[in-house]
Amino acid sequence: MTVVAHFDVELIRYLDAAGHPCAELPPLGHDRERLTALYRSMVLTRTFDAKAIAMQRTGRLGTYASALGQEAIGVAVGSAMRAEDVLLPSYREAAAQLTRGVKMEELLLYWGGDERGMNFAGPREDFPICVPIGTQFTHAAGVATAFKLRRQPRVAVAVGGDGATSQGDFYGALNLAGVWRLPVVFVINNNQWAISVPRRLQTGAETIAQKAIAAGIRGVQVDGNDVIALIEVLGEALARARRGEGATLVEALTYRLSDHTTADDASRYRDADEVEARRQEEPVVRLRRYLHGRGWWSAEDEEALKTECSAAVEAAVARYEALPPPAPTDMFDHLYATLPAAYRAQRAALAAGGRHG
Amino acid sequence: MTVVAHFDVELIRYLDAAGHPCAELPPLGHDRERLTALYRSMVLTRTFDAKAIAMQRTGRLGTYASALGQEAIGVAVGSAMRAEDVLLPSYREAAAQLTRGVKMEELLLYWGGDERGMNFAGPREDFPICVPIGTQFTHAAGVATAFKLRRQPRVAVAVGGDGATSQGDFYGALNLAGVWRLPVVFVINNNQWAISVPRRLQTGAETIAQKAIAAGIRGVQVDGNDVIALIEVLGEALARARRGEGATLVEALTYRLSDHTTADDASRYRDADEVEARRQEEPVVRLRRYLHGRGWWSAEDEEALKTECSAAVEAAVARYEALPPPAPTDMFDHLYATLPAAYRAQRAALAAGGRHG
Amino acid sequence: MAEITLVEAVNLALARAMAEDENVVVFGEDVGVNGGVFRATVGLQARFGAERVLDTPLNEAMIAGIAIGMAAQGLRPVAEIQFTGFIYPTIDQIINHAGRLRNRTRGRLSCPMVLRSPMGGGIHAPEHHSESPEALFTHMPGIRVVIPSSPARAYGLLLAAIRDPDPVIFLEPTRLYRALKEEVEDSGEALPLDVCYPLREGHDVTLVSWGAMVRDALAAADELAGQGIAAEVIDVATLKPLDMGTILASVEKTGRCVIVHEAPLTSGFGAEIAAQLAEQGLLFLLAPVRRVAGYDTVIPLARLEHAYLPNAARIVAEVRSLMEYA
Amino acid sequence: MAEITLVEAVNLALARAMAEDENVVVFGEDVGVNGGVFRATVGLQARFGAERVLDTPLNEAMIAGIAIGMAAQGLRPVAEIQFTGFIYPTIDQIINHAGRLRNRTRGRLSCPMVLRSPMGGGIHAPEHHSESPEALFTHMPGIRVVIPSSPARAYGLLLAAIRDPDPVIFLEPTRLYRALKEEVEDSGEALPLDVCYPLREGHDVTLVSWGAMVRDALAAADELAGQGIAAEVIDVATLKPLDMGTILASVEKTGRCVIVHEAPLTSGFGAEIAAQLAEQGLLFLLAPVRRVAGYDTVIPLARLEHAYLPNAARIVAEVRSLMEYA
Ligand SMILES: Cc1ncc(C[n+]2csc(CCOP(=O)(O)OP(=O)(O)O)c2C)c(N)n1
Ligand SMILES: Cc1ncc(C[n+]2csc(CCOP(=O)(O)OP(=O)(O)O)c2C)c(N)n1
Ligand SMILES: [Mg+2]
Ligand SMILES: [Mg+2]
Repeated sequence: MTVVAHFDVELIRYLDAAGHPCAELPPLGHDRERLTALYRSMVLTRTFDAKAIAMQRTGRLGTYASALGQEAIGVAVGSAMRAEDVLLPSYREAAAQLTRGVKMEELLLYWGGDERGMNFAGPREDFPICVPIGTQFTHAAGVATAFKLRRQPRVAVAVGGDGATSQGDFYGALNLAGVWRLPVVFVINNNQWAISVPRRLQTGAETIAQKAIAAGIRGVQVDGNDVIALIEVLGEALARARRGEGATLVEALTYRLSDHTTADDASRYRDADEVEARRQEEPVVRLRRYLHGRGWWSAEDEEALKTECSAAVEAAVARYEALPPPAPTDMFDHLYATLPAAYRAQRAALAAGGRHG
Repeated sequence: MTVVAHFDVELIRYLDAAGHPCAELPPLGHDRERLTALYRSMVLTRTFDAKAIAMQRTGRLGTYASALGQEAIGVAVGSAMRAEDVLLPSYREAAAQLTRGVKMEELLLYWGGDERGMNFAGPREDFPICVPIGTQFTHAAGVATAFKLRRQPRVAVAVGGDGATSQGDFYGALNLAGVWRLPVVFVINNNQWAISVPRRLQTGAETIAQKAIAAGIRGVQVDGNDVIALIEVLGEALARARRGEGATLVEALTYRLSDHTTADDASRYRDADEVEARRQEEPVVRLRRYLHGRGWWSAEDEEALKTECSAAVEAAVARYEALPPPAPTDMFDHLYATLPAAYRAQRAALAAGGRHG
Repeated sequence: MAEITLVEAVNLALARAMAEDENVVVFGEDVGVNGGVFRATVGLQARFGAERVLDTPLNEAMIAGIAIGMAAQGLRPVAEIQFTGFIYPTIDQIINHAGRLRNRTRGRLSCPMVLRSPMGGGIHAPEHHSESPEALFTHMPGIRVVIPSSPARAYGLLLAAIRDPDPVIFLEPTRLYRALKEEVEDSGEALPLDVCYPLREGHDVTLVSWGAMVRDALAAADELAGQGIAAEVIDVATLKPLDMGTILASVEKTGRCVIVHEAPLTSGFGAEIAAQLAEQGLLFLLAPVRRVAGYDTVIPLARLEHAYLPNAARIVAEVRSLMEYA
Repeated sequence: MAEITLVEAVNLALARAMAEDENVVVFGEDVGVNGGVFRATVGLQARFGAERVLDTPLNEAMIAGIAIGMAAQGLRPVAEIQFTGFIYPTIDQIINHAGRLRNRTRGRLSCPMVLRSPMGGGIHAPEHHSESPEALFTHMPGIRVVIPSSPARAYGLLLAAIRDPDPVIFLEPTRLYRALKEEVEDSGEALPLDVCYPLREGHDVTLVSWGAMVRDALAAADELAGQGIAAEVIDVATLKPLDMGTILASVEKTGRCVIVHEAPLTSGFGAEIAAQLAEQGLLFLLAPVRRVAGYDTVIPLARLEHAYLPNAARIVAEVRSLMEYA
């Protein structure tokens, strides 16, 4: 009996739940400007999120998937990436999209049931929100293949949930990334739930990070409520990918404090106690405590930021609601580069109000 | 930085390529009767295999996938399983099927292009040969789920190739087996090639056994040309599964000495030198050397066995060729339990020689 | 006898089947404690236990694959795919295995499984949640395709599907889940799986439909009646195998046929029905066969889906144009 | 100008496209050193390098998925699925992503990919190697479906598919790979992607077909000519979008139509053509529209596949029965 291979899985964390350093901080931990900027992004996301839910409740938006408690992940992803990288997000990564430069009104448009929302002004090469779970990982591998063939120092970053790691596409993408040494980072927002299915019913693996081992790529676990740890881990993963050193799977440990979406009622399947306990670990308060402890953030700063974020969100809502409705014929006008003759009569019938050609 | 999980992958081997013990032998290593029986099965498979190829060359059989050099795996699988277990084989596991009791003429029938071949007289609950690569692993997980729900002490055993481990279905099945603790054993015949794609282009993982880690199940590497090691490893995996201790992934290291199938010409993509080198490690000669070294096997035994195997194979071929041809209407008669009315006219037209109803 | 909705009828049939036959096992994503995102499996886990009502990991291809393994062992797996937009990864397992396990073993093994999935648009759902892929399945040999359009048919057809010895794709129109109530007796009586269900008699035109569109066809028939046009309405319900006899008999009487479905026009299942009419109905057709269908594009998100979905007005307009042939 | 086979024409078009446009990248299982199991990609890796001709791991869903990512970045991926029996796992990616990436981003991203795959029966291949799933793809919005039936059309249509800005499913009839040779000039000229190809003129009946069956249709036409029946033969070639105009014009002339395909009858693509005839051809059809198709069962293994596959005799018999209508 010979041991032919050996693996460790590491967890990275700098701030504990109370916002106290629990390991020697990297330079970012001492960078007031960057940390307050990250904090601002997290609060903006949370404000946007709350507004979106409120709008759904009053019929001004469709089903919406909240990122409550998971804002650090998206903000870190968006901040660690370069503009020329490509993001392939799931439906729960408003934080990442907003940080990358997608406008709030564009996201509202999408969740309001309008395809134009995914035609965002920037970042133009980012993928639209991915709903069929797990497929985005293969697209990311494809995008990364293009980068590699063209020798571009760019990285594809796909984000998905703990549930998404059960899909064959997740594994297929990781495996290809390993064998082709692709410049891609797979980020798992492990919020412990896939709708009503808890993490322990999703996989028998102790960690999701260890799934990297199956593909021969790096896998690392990070406290997903610790934005410092996230930026460090993602920064390293991106740098490695950019240097041609291959892919990384990043498991970010967090918790879904909200219902799955506005269409869900999580009280049916999980304990309020569990949620309360996990609320103590959430990322926004954690970072605020740290900033406060460093003397970098005051109650007035907080008040001002809240006002600012609300104003920004309200302005975006106004722009969203002012947009003229889509034309029915839009459903034909971007189907092909040029609508084939075979479908023109249908388009005409639609334009005329209904009859097929 | 904390290490949160740790894994080793082990390789099991008892006999080296020359047939010399390289570790302390288990009781099986001293069991003349069982070892000679295993040897006989391996030689029978090889004889069958050579005949099948010859028949294909002369148009008496369709495309055939040879197991040359990999006979130990199938024979070990077939021998380690109990009659009441269920085998889910790929197309390269004639050894396992024959050892389980499928008749040679039934396999010939299948490869001769006749569905009746998979209606073998026994083992009745085994799955037919699986061609769509990787799907058999999910079926095995389903069979194992049935065993578990019914509290039956039975095990499902799926066999696939190194290429099959790249499929999403492979991973999906392993992951479910982990989380549901299913009585299933996944056996990978790692013969280093998937048609023309070498193992190193199939995955970046150092071993295939380590893919088990992604699913939280046991993974072990075994010398697939060492039938003693195989029986030990498979026996333990089966016993654990039967005791409710969950699934195992067994990576059996071997080498495809033949072309991929009779439709392939491996000289296009791999070196004759590589093949020659690996031929020195093949399982039949290895076991014969060991048996010979123990004084359990003579040149006369060998001669007698060869004659016996040839006779058995020729008799099977005769039975195969004597079988009346299938009726065209067979293609309708097992499609549904009862052919729905909607298709009866088609069946009638077919019976009458062609026109649709 | 209670008035229940279609989704309640599904739940009732599942409970009935599970109580009757311990081989019936229900599984899928969120079907357990949560009772399914549409509540179709609510209460089943509490009643029948977590061994018979199982939450699976998130992997549709795997769900279909294990159903096949379970069915081959004689269980009666009833798997749920959360939305038909996510049913596509199961197609490989359905076409390559479920539909041919019996045939390729010449009857040695079989595959009595049911794959249930909510289908169709009209509920302002997110992207990929409004698909109507039934036509794809009707092309696959060895399976059945069933779509109920009322609580009673949901109950009776689902029981039949579960008891059927072969694989059944059972698609449930989400738009009808709670749109209407009907008295459904929990009698344990299955409906036949290979007949169409005529819902309304008429002699001027035959409206053939299934799923959520049946309601629009009935509404159109009402409106047409007001205009002196008597429309016969047929709910196909069991698309594969197709009971063409009932449709032909009706069109022989009316001489006109409009087929209504939500899926895109091209190669929708309406094409098969129209093709059979072109083959067998030519002598009695008074007018062209028309299909009122979804357009040949992706079903739009919420704000435009109403413009995509066929409706009573489009059906009425089509029928009126057909009445000009005589 | 050399006489080449269909598979050689595929190879020629691939080489041409790769030489012309460095964005063209070929990948799949065994397409590299081995040159593909049918030799369609032979020599490409040696000529264009292992970065542009890539052997992938064995995972069809992944192959389709990465093609989408590559295409979104402006590459022109040409992915091979080794046999259409293994194309089913790609359906999710094709229908949920490839066919709608442009639409769902309102033109911001697009998906100029080609998915090539050998299709059809008749070569005594192993199980799952003889499938004809084209109809499934014709139901999916936003894509094109192309099936060549001669070396020249394989060359011209494949070039067109690779240059097309949208996703194309390109299915190559294995039975024709080496069955006939034709002069094909490596001119770099693409054929149009949205027209049918009339191959033979006639005024008594229109035979509409695609893929390997075109040869049988032509053989049937020969035989019918001997019996004084002039059959027009149309190779549909580009199934989606369909050039119905050419078919209608022909049937308007002949009054009779037989559609021939290898895939199972029910919901095969013949249904769509027949349905359009039932809608638009009623006034000039002299006889029922007939489909000569594969039976509604699994295509059998080698020993019975000849009994399953349509052939010239079946076509001739069908036409003769139609000639009784006038
Ligand atoms: C392929 C597919 N199957 C099912 C669904 C329905 N669905 C939407 S979200 C979800 C759970 C996802 O869980 P996870 O991956 O952990 O992400 P989270 O929502 O927790 O962020 C499911 C099953 C889907 N969108 N796609
Ligand atoms: C899903 C699927 N894709 C492709 C093929 C075609 N094919 C047949 S065997 C093979 C290689 C398989 O390699 P491996 O899994 O290592 O098994 P081996 O043949 O070496 O035993 C391929 C690609 C197939 N049968 N199924
Ligand atoms: Mg989650
Ligand atoms: Mg192999």
